[in-house]
This record gives sequence, structure tokens and C-alpha cells, in this order.
Amino acid sequence: MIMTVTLTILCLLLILCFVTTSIIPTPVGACASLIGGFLLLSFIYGFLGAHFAAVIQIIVYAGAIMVVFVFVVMLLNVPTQDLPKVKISLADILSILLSIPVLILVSIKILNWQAPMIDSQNVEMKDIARKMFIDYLWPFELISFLLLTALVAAITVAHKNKGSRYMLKEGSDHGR
Amino acid sequence: MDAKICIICGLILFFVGFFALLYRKNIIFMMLGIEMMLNAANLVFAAGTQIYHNADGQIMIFFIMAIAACEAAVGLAMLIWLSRNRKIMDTDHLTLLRG
Amino acid sequence: MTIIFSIIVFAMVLIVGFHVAPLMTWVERRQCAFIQRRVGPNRVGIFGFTLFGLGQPIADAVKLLFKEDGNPSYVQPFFYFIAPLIPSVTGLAALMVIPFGAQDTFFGTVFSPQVLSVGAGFLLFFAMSSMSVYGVTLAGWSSNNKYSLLGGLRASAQMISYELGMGLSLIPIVLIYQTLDLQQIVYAQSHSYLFGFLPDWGIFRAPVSFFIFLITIFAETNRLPFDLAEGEAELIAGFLVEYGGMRWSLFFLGEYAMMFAFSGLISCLFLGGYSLPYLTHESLIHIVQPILGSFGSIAVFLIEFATLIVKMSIIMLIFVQVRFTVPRFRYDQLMKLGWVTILPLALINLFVTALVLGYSSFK
Amino acid sequence: MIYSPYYNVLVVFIALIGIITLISLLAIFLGPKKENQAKKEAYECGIPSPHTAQQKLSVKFYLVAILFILFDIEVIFLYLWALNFQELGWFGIIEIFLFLGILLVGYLYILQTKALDWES
Repeated sequence: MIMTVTLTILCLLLILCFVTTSIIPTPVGACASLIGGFLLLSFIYGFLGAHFAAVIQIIVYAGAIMVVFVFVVMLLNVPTQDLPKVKISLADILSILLSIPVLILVSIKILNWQAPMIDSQNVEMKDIARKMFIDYLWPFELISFLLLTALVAAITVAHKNKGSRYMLKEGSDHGR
Repeated sequence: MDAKICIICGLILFFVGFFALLYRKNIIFMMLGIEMMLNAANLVFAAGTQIYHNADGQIMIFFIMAIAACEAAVGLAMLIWLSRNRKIMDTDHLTLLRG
Repeated sequence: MTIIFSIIVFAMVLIVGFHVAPLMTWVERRQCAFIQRRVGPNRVGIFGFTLFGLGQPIADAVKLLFKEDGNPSYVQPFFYFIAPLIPSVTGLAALMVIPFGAQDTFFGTVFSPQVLSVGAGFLLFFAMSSMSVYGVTLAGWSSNNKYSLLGGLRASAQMISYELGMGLSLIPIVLIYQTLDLQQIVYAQSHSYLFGFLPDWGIFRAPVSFFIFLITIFAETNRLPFDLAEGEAELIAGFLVEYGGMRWSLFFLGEYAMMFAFSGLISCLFLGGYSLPYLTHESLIHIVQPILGSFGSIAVFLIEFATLIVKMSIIMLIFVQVRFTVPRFRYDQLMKLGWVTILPLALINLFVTALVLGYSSFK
Repeated sequence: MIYSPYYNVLVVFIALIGIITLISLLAIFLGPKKENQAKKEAYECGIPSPHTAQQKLSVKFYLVAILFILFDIEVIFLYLWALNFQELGWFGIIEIFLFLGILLVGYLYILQTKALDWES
């Protein structure tokens, strides 16, 4: 019973964090609340029994990917977003009014759904990795190709002297 | 019962990320929206692992994280090149391909 | 009942964690004085008892508490306030991951002296150290100052590139002990002997990864050979330029707590953790049992707590000794070392360990 | 009530954040409040510079962070393999050597293009 209460609180906080990242004008504030969201998400993974995913979420997402976002936001002095003034029209109100009951109906359907019990003992960390290296051999090897292509792409694009042969001269305003 | 709450939370998070993608003009915020959508999918996979007691869900989480990392790496590299050469990051000004 | 015990252990570790920072300032100044053949701090004292200057850290702590907290107007207020919290919280939380004694029962209730024992054991440690990059980055950026921005950036780039070496260097340990849980690793180290007489510590099994891990720790906590962020001439105090008083000391609380936590991790993975070289937990209980009866497990826990603290302080002395002997790296040498020497070395070490273990243990 | 170890983590984090914010708030209230002009400006040394510090920095910092993400994913998959080293046996070793070999090509590409040679 206490587990469901903690999970609901964590989920509500998580939704709050993600909503602030999409609403807040300042870029660093958006990145900060997204990092907070990732910490809450790793707690939720922990309570759901996905021990490895909880730690990986912090190391990879909050600790590596968001660092590049914070670097880019800090150093390219991204302007504080002057958010467009949203004129609430009739269509907006109607869409919100219609979407909330749909959400409620879907969640009731999910809550009443009975999962078919396949096997009861819960997932151990070791047999995740064993299953991955035996059953999912091909996707695992293709991931290294994906990482290789991302590596080469990132270097050629971001590298100053070799990659950017198409650098435009200062004056030309292709961007218009 | 508690895993289903996370499925509903994943559902809401996906649409919050999708809203961020549409609502924002700057590319960085749109990429944050994409990260939110990927994490919402991760959350539903974790909930699925707990409901079905099956390890496939967690393996999918690792693959999604690898893909999200590559996407973020290449996307931000392009963003850096863009902001250094074009000096703009708003999607409204990037009209070169529109012809 | 176990909750009460874990709260007690949490309080003990917290007290130790908070006392690391002032004590370490005292140790560093005494060590520096000892090396340069001069007397360290010995002025502060009550009624003439200076006690080798141990009053000095207490005086520093009280002074920092009462210094004016300069909240300059030109900084980003929210991130300026959060930046010192991140390293101190992650440093102290990393200290909680270390097991300070074996799990035991006291009057029937299970008593676990490891506060945070999570499914993925010491990976939680890497999560903490990867979060402490944000403290440095935000401090550099939020104080809106040319020097602090560059210092914060360099420090975080350095911490990032050495985190890779740290992650890779510990994989041979996981290969050997086949588990991430620190309790089981320390149990395996104290219960088997290498070639008969040598205690089966991780340092004898995987010496190269001990060496690489020690180097990456210096870089991860911005200690001296890798002191680029705060120590360089033109960067003055790097990301700490705009901080003063208690905020500045919170950064150092975090740095020393992270250093103490890392030395705890080294002693647990490589130096046998809380176990004495030839005495296992059961033999200690066997010795203490007739004298103390059922309070034996508490006495054994205190003995193990003390041995682990002694091992951690020996490693802290290595930190301080290296600080006053090794000159500082230039920034490009530092990044080159991180990417071009440590990464391949860790990979080769991983290959060799995998092959050797493969030949020896696979049927 | 299933006691999951993450309650410890949650309680420890909340307690630590509470204690350390308490200390910094204590320091704010205990300290004296003397305002003067020198404390208003940012720390300056040498040629006085414009107020904000946002200026262009070399691309190396982004490149390090981007390469860190990609190699961090590699470290994570290595940990997954290291946990099942005994069960996977030689099959696992060949698999991981393939995985690392391909990424070694990427690493050699970094060395060859001197992407990480630091001049600044």
C-alpha cells in the first residue's frame, strides 16, 4: 500500500518537472528541471524493481546527455525564450475539455486490466544481462555500429578545421 | 497496481514531451521534448517488466538509452555547427530548404 | 528495529563525513609544514593547550559560519544558491554507499551497517560522482564571471573525461568477483587466501586497475596534480571566485567528503574493506563472544568500523602527500593523459583480465 | 509492505538536502550585512572586462562531452557483460571483443583526426 502512495507522489512530481521544462522560458531552468525529473525517474525505476536501469538513468541521462545540453545552453548563450502569447481560442478550450475525459477513461481501462500471470518470480539483474547477450545478440552488435556512426558524425560536424568545409562567410545571410 | 500507475504516468509524460516539441521555437527545447518522449517510453517498459516479470522490458530500456544517446550526440553536434555558422537557432529562420 | 539501526549508522557516518573536511584542512597544513620543515598551525588553543593546532579547524569552522554571506547582485540567484549544495549532498551520499561492517544480528534483529545497499551496488557511486559535475558547472556559470565560467568549464570537462577511465578500470574487479554488491566483494576478499599466505585483496588480483583507479580519483575530485580548475595562476580560484564564507566551505565539504568516499571505495574493492587481514568476521565474533556475550556483534562492528576508517585515512594521507610532491599538469597534457593514455590502458587491462580469467576458470 | 532499499536512498537524500540547506541558511542569517560598492562588481583582475562573461569558447569542450556520452554507453554495456562473465563463457568474450573492436575503430578515428588535441 505504501509503495503505491510513494509511486503516485513520485509520478506527480515527475509530471510537474516535465511540465516545467516545456513551459519555463529560461533554457538553464528547463535543463535543471529535466535533470530533477530524471532523478525522480530513477527513483521510480528503483521502486519498480529495475535496479540496473535506475543507476544507468542517472549515469547516462542525467550525468552525460544533460551535461552536453547544459554546456550548449551555457556557452552558446541561448536567448531566454520569448514564448509566443498564446491566445486561448474556443478550439483550445474544447480540445482540453475533450482530452481530460479520454485520459480518465484510458486510465480506468488500464487500472482494471488484469495482466496474464506468466511466471511469478521477479526479474533478477543477472538474467537481464544473460538474456540480452544470448537472445538479443544482433541488436547488441548493431548498437556498436550505431555508436560508431554517431561518433564519426559528431566529430565531422563539430570539428572546426576538418569537418566544416561548408562554413559560410560572416556576411552572407543564408538564414534570412 | 503500482506498475499501472507508472503506465498512466508514462502516457501523460509522452504527451507533455510532444507538447514541448510543438510549442517551442528553439531547437534545444525541442530536443528536450524528444528526450522527454523517449523517457516516457522507458517508463512504460519498466512498468511492463514489473507486470510481466519478463527481462525484455529492461533490455529495451538499455537499447532506447543507447539510441537516445546517439541521437542527442549527433543532434547537439549539428546544433553547435548551426549556431557557430548561422548564428541563429530558431526554427523560424531556418528556411533554406523551403525553397 | 532494523530501521533504528540504520538510522544510527546513518548518524555515525554523517558525523564522520562532516568532520572529514575540517580535519583534512588541519592534516594538509600540518603535512605541508612537515614537508617544508616548518611548524604547522599551533597558535589556536584554550588556556595554552594548543594540542598540535587541532583547535585551528574548529576556529576555521566557526569563523566561516559567521562570515558575511556575500550574495552579489549580478549572479543568477537560484543556481548560485544550489551550486554548493550539489557537491556536498552527492559527496555525503556517496559516503553512505560504503559498507562499514558485516551484516549481523543483534538480539534477533538484522543489523546492516551499510546505509545504502541498492541492487546495482557500487554503480550508485558512479551516479553520485557524475552528478557532482553539475555543481562545478553551475557554480562556474551562475557567478557570471569570465574566470569562473572558464574554470567551471575546465573542471567539468576534466571530471567528465576521467569518469570514463574510472568506469572502465573497475570492470576487472566485477569480472573477478562477479557481483556489484560491496558486501559480497569484501566477504570474498576476507574469506580466501592467495597462494596460501597473502590475503586475497583486490590489489593483488588486479593491480593495474588499482593504479588507474587511483589516478582517476585524483582527477575526479580536482586534487592536486589535476588541480586545473581552482589552482591555476590566471584562473585565480576558478569556479570558486564569487563564493565566500559558508558557501565556499560547502564546496570543500563536498570535495573532501567525495575524496573520503572514494578512499572508502578503494579500500572496499582493493584493500579488503572492513576486514582485518587474517581475521574473518566469524573468527572475530568467536574471539569476542566469551567476553561480551550478546553485545559481541556491536563490539565487532566497532572494530570493523575502526579498521575501515584507518584504511581510508591511510589513503587520504596518500592524497595529501601527492598534493605536495607532484607538480600541476598543463591543461592539454591533462586531457591528453585522460583520453590518450588512461582509456587505452584501461581497455588493455580489461582484455588481459578477461582472457586470463577465461583460460583459468572456463571449463 | 515490500521494503525496497530505495526508501533508504530517498530518506538519505531528503535528510542530506535538508541538513545542508539548513547550514547555508544559518550562515546567511548569522553573517553581518555590510553593503559597499566593492562587493557589487564581479571579481576583476587586469583589464576590466564587460559585465557578462558570455563569450565564444573553443568547440573542444562540446566534443569532449559528446564523446563522453558515446563511450559511457560502451562502459554500461561492459558492466552488463562483466556481471555474467562466468555464465556467458567464451561466447561472451568473443561477443564483447567484437563490440569493443568496432568502437576501437571510432577511437582510432578520434586519434587520427586529432579531434581532442587541446591548444587553448
